[in-house]
Amino acid sequence: MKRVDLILSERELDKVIKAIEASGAPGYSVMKHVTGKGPHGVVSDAMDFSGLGANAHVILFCEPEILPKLREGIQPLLDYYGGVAFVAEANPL
Amino acid sequence: MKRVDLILSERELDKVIKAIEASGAPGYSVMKHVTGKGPHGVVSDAMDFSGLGANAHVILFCEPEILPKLREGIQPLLDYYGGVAFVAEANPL
Amino acid sequence: MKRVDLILSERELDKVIKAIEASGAPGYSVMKHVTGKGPHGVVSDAMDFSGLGANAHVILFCEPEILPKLREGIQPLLDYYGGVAFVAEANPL
Amino acid sequence: MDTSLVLQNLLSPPVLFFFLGVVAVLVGSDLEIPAPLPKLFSLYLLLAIGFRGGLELAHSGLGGQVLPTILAAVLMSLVVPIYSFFTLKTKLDNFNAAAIAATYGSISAVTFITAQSFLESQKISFDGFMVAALALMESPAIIVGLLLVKLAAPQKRPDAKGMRWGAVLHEAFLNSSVFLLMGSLIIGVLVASNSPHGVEKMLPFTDKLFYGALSFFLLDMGIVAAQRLSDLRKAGPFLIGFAVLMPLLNAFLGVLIAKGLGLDHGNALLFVVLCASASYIAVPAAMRMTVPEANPSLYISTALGVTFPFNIIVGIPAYMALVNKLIPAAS
Amino acid sequence: MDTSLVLQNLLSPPVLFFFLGVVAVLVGSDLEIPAPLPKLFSLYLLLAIGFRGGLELAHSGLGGQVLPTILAAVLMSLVVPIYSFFTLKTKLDNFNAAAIAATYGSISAVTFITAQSFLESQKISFDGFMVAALALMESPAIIVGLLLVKLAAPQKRPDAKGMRWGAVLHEAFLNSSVFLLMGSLIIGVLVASNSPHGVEKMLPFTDKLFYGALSFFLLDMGIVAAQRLSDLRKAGPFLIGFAVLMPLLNAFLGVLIAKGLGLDHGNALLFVVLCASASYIAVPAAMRMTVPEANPSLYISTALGVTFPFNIIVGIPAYMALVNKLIPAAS
Amino acid sequence: MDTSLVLQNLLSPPVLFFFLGVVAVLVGSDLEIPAPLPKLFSLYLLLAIGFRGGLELAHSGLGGQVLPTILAAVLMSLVVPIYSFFTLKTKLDNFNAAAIAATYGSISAVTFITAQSFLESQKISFDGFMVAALALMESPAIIVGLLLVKLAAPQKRPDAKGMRWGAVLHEAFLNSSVFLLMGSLIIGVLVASNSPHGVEKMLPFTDKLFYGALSFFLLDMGIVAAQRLSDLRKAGPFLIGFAVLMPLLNAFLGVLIAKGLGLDHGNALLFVVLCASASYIAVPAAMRMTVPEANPSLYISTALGVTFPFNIIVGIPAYMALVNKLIPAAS
Ligand SMILES: Nc1ncnc2c1ncn2[C@@H]1O[C@H](COP(=O)(O)O)[C@@H](O)[C@H]1O
Ligand SMILES: Nc1ncnc2c1ncn2[C@@H]1O[C@H](COP(=O)(O)O)[C@@H](O)[C@H]1O
Ligand SMILES: Nc1ncnc2c1ncn2[C@@H]1O[C@H](COP(=O)(O)O)[C@@H](O)[C@H]1O
Ligand code: NA
Ligand code: NA
Ligand code: NA
Repeated sequence: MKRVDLILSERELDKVIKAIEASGAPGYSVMKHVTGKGPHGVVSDAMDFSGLGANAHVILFCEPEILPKLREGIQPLLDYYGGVAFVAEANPL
Repeated sequence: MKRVDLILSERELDKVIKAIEASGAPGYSVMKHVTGKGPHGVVSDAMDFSGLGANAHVILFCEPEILPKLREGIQPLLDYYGGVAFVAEANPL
Repeated sequence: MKRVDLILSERELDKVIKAIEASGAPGYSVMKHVTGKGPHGVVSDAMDFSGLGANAHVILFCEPEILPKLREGIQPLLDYYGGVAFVAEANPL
Repeated sequence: MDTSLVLQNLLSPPVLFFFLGVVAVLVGSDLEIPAPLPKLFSLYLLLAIGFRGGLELAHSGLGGQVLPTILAAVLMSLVVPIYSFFTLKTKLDNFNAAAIAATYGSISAVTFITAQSFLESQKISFDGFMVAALALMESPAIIVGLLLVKLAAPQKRPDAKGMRWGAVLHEAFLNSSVFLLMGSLIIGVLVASNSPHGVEKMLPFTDKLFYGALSFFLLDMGIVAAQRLSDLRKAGPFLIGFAVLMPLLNAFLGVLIAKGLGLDHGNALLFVVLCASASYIAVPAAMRMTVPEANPSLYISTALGVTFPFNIIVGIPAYMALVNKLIPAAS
Repeated sequence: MDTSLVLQNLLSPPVLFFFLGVVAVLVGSDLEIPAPLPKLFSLYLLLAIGFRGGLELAHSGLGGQVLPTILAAVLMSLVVPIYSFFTLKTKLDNFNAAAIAATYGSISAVTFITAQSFLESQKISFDGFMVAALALMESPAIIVGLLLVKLAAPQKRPDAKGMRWGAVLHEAFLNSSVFLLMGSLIIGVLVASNSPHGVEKMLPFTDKLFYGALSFFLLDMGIVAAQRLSDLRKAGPFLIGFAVLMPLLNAFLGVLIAKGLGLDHGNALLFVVLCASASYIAVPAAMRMTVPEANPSLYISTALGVTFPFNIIVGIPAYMALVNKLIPAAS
Repeated sequence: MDTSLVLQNLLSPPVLFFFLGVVAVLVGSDLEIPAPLPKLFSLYLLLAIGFRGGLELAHSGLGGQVLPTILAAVLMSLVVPIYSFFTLKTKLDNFNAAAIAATYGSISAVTFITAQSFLESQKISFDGFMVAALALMESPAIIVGLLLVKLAAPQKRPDAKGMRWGAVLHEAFLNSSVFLLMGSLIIGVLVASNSPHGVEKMLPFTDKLFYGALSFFLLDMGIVAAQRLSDLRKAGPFLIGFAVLMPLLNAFLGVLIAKGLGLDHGNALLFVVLCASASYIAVPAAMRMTVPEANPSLYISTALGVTFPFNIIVGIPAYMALVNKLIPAAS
């Protein structure tokens, strides 16, 4: 099976989750309050009080067949808004 | 070496950690407040105030020999209570 | 491409991030409030009120060429202060 | 039903902030009170209500109506889950039926507090020992719920021998909200007579802030309750009906018992609210630990998404009207 | 400029705690107020200021200067972003220009509150309806900002048809801080006349704690503002100049309008502060959602890193001096 | 020892809530106050105690006993770590010995506050300048601890040249709790004379809430201290003995010094508590940063798991009795 890691702004989280659900993935997990740095600069959580939010880390395990659908839904979001998406191998314990 | 990712309800975290320690794994790391979706439905942290808890993400790096013992301790918990467990390759930096 | 996972005390986070930036990695992500257990014992967040801090989990995706530089900056920190660093394969979605 | 009572209740700050939270979700505002801030208010409210109840209990003692009332309350928390369970079993499996039944046997501290504020605004007095009844109704309901699971459902859990009694009693008496409420009550009792200086210095924290903190917490409750509304569709008309009718039935029984006990109007309303309310803090947390087979979205949605708003908004004034009607005013 | 006013402002607890936060960053202390604690204070301040404003609005009604003042405030929140935008466009792209412009059309509730505290310390009275003006200045500025983006920048977003009006109005009127402020204001109005008991019980929470909570929050604001200082180098002298001169211009216009409206000194100062302050809560959150192309470090650093400290430290007493000079004292 | 003093202390709300937290852990309740809520209370207590101390310091000035007392306190914070270090070295390595020694040279603000509450309940007066002594005892102890590490342990850290002085002084004077306490103290001093209005508006926050917030925080301290009990087995009888006997020795020296300084009963008790208490906030955080070789579970468990409960429960009344015995009452 495949493991997909997405790291992106909390701002786009709802859209990304919709794309994940549309892809037919059997599940996903989300961690918020992730800080970091990427091509768009540093993301901290110092402005959390204002609702500005930080990044989210989404993990999902799925069959390889799901990937094309997932890519199709998510790639345009990452291209436009920023964030990273990587795939790796993973097998059930 | 191997990398194991476990995602499960915070409710079973103590039991899972006991199983990890029994397996002889050299260490583990835990992130709480994970939300997500799986076969048992959506898990949010809106009821956090009541002590209901969300999911936890456990990462552990270990030698392949540990895996069978780990599987034996953890699989029954996941089968009964829900949650996912995946293994991947990983090498020391 | 490569995926690097670092888990270490929040105490050394600034130093590790400096080493990451010096390595030329294109970005990184940080999750704080990670608890766990390793050769140096159990790390909890019960003393959070005192500023004692817990662990941090750093993820970074980079080209394999970055790894030697990264290792050079980070390995001495891990050797002295504790913490783990693992590399795995990962490909853009 | 006295519409002026309803209106006065509706226009009190706590209820209006509850509405504000509901509206936030309905119109799609991103207003949220992120974890663990609601926990701060929930811990505070339990601590404060326990402490204040303890102070008053120390003054009233255990004589007069106190013990009979507490006993009657505990009895209701034992009996309500049983008839609730058999009602629910007609449509649900044993696990879900037992978990929801336990929820209705237990109480909602926030509903109780809101009823106290309502009484205060009506200048109707009530007694501190009702908090002791509140504190003592959580555990029995949890125990009956788990007993029902044990009796009705064959266990095949990885923990081998199924639920052990130790774990059940542990969840029932030591889960964090029961423990904090009881502990604060006992501290209140101890302090009342031995540390007048301590009492005086606690009051700005436990009394003055209380109403505002309740309003703030109800803002969050409004948000959380409204988020549950979508679950209700899954729950279906049977459960929604149950979540409105069961409190009404329990309230009616509650008024009769209160009358039998000779409670005056204030205490009678509180007693009724204890009977009519359902737990969405202690019991769900306990059920999630001990009956993982039950679906939390069912027992939380009924208690928090239907019964709680119903009680807060129309229940309290309606029960007051019922009390006024059935119990002659003390003179 | 009256240096004693500046000094009195500087030596008030809220401003001193703001400095303490700034100093913490400058000397490299690890003092921090971890998320989500600052959110607790921010929610509290919005709820309390809205509620108190509502109470006073209920008493003053909408007659006299109330409606004209509110209208003038809304007008300023529409006009300021427009001339700000064209000023900013000389050096910045459309996205960043529009986002910063919206920021300056809107207001900073904390600056407003600090000005209120300043007035209280000077024993100068002011009216509750100014909070209504505060609440109503956020949304128009957001709308103008998004309109400017829509007009000036070709859209090519993955959401296909670019920004839809629904989303824009949604962000403008329903973003959490606008919603909480307006909601609490309305609750204040409703409660003022219908629930005197509720008002009285809310006051220890919304009034007594207010000043201390403001000081605590300003400690965090000092930390966050000072952390922004390094971004300022990237922002460059143009933006830093803008962040000081634009508030001065807006303040000057504000005094003239206040004079035209016949406001007395207290309300005039508050009106000026509304004009001169820039939003670093509601607008940045809205811009981040709807104009992701703009760089948050630019619009946050100008509003929070320059304009906010400037207003808090020297702006408020300076505007007071200006008001004293240009508006004859009511007698 | 006067058992009525012990009992009165035991039955005060803060100490009872501390017990409640301990009991929660012992009986296995899942009661917890999740991060970062305890941090809110810890920040609040430091801010409030500093601010209040500053107000009083402004009134008392630096004349009379003030400077000698502060000097004596600083001296104790320099000397205690030295003899503690040599005691500890008999069983521990240099790193752990130095870290624990620094802990005992420094102070516990919560123990100090609890002692103040105890004095208030006994209607014994004390002076605000003792807070200045409190604030000034943290840094010297940290410096001595790091000096001891530097002298006694060869450095071979990745940071090349080992500890640099800049980093040591930084940790000693700018770590968040020292910084917040000192900063609030200075703000209190500045505000006392210049902003009477500001003082008055701060008091409901810094004074009225204080006792309740202390009780809430002690509930968490009880939980955290009790969680440390299992570490004690690893620490062994030597360290447990140290954690009880060293405070007693320091308290005894403290009474003698207080007598020499001519302090009256209230200030003498506070002075003794400063000597006898050990830091589990500032020093552990500093040691963790600068002496990562030391095992935090050792220095936290001794200070927080043994010495703190010992002081809170029996230490304070015992020291009071000692003060009463050795220092003649002012008349
Ligand atoms: N190479 C990377 N490795 C790990 N995380 C990354 C990387 N690049 C970007 N990120 C994360 O993705 C977030 C958004 O990236 P961006 O908007 O593209 O700068 C960053 O704030 C990081 O948290
Ligand atoms: N395919 C998946 N990928 C990532 N996380 C998952 C997946 N399936 C389940 N999870 C996580 O595991 C939790 C428990 O799953 P379950 O109880 O089996 O529904 C979910 O709430 C998710 O957080
Ligand atoms: N084998 C492991 N797998 C996962 N996490 C680990 C492992 N070993 C150590 N860690 C994490 O790294 C932290 C620091 O490790 P250490 O200081 O070496 O004991 C621990 O508290 C764990 O969170
Ligand atoms: Na009930
Ligand atoms: Na403005
Ligand atoms: Na000491």
